[in-house]
Amino acid sequence: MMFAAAMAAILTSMAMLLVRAVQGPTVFDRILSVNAFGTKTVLLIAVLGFLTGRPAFLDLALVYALMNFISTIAVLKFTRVGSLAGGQQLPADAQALQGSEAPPETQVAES
Amino acid sequence: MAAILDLSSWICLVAGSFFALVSSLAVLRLPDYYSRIHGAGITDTMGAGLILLGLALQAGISLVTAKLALVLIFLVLTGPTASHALAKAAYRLGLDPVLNSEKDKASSSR
Amino acid sequence: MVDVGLYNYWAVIVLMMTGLYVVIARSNLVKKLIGLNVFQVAVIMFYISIGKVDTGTAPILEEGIEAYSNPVPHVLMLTAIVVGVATIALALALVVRLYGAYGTIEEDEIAEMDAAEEL
Amino acid sequence: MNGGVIDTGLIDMILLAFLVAITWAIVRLRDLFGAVMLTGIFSLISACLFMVMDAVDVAFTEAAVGAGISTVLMLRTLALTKGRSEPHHNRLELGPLLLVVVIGAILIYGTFDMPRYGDPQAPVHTEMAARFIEQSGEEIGIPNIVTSVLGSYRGYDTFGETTVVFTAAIGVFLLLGVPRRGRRAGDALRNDIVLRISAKALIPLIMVFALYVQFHGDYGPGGGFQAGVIWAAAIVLYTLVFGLARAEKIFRRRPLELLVAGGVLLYGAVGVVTMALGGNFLDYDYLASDPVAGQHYGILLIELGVGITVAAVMVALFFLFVRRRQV
Repeated sequence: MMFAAAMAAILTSMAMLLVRAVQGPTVFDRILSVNAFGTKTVLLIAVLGFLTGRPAFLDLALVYALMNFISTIAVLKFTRVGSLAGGQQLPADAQALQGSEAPPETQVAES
Repeated sequence: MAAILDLSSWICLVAGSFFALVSSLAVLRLPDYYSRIHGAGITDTMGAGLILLGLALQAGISLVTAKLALVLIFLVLTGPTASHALAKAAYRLGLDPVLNSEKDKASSSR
Repeated sequence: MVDVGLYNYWAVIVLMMTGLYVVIARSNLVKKLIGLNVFQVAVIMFYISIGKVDTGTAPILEEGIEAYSNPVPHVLMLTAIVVGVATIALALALVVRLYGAYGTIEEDEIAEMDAAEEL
Repeated sequence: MNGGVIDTGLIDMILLAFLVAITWAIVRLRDLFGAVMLTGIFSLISACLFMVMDAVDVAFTEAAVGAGISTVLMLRTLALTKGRSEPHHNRLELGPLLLVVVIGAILIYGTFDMPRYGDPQAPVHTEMAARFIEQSGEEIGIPNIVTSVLGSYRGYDTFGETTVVFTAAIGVFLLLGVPRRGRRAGDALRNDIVLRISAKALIPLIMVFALYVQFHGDYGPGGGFQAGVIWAAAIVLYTLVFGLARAEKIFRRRPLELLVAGGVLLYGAVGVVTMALGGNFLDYDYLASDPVAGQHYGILLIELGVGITVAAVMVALFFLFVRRRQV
């Protein structure tokens, strides 16, 4: 019963994070929501194991925690320097801040 | 004894669920990015900690509890690091916090 | 008991078709690949839905458990996911090379350039 | 621990509704970066769904692959192509929409002949699967039926899949392998001491965990595919935090290329050895005097081969994408 309540709470909070991820407005809000969503997923897996009576599959929760961390770091590295491993600051980075409502950019041309 | 364990585990689960909800509500409703990071951090500490503790109390001393502890250690290591990196990256790229008054704005100039 | 009935299949078909729509209608190559990814996960989900058994649990043998879900779709889809990421990586590499050659990843702009070259 | 299987149908429906909502947002969003982020959430939710549908091994793989590696590769491609948002407006295209609606309607019409979700009497469950569930415990001797089927009953198939992964890696090598001249800039996260210290603590933990997943795959969820990706993820993290130059000093190009092929070769070699011992290709019964022990050895070896190839391919792919400089 308590597991079901915890599950309901986790699902509700997932829904709220989903709204934040879709709304943005800045790209960082999306990254933050994805990261928080990953933590919620870890909790969901853990609770689900107990809910279904086979709690032995917690290895999965560990993988989620780990992958969530790595993708967050990768995303941050991407937004900060415009690449994943080394590279110079791109002028396009400023546009990352404006979110999806920004007017379409025109700097697709070769450089 | 079993009843006490059960009761405390339920309390932990309910409290953890509450904190998880509050954290998500904070991410959804708080006005600017930096305060939302603060909200998201609640899940990593109180939310995950209490829920995993509650589950561990249900499982008793077993391999499952060891795995739960491992998950918790992992979350405790990665959560704050990710939050720190999130805040730092946004600050470096020039995302300004929403501040209350003109005075705050003046004092925060970089 | 909540009877899911055929809802699972319908939701999966909606996902599949949304992915297909993105692949057909969008001209940005990365967006197309995102659509393809959605389509792929939907197909995988379809197979896994077929494998579910009401009272069953994960197909890992344990004392005292009688019903297990069907392991065959799991095996097929497990390998499909890894192969899927390998092929997506190949497609992304092609996108990178196309950008090197044309300076854009918009399909219609690439087509225009090709047409201009042929004249 | 209170036993008793609880119906998870409601959780399944809620998660599917989340998935439909997030897909709709992906279609609407013009910001490509945001779309990739939403794809990350999409992958997390779908992995939860796999878990709800009892497919623990699949959820494991999707978590490692979908949320980790493919997101990273997509982001890197966006960085390389300077793609931020789609230039066109997101109006609904009527032609494709019509096509999709028609195909979808036909498919939905087709589902009415299908057994309902979770029906234990459905034809898929009564023939082959029933035999695997009943016999694999005695024939193969390991608890994880998925690993038994993957490694032994359908060993040819898995060999094929491993070869496909290998071939895809060759393709990417051909497309991106040519080194490009350009200036090597400093690594931005080098000064971030918090990140560096926690990465130092995490990376060995991740690698040990990958080994556990590799060799515990017979008894629980896991196996070569998952372990390979997790191992690669540790190296991805190292590269992200300490920079490509340092990572390439440790994981040199030549040994990495040898490992990409080596895993597939190990898999094939097991097959050849069983033939030499008098059995069929990949017939592990002949690997030891006791057939069950032989099966166990065989699965351990081919899982190792899969793990080596997948790990090496993922690391090589990541390096190729990162090494490529901005045009």
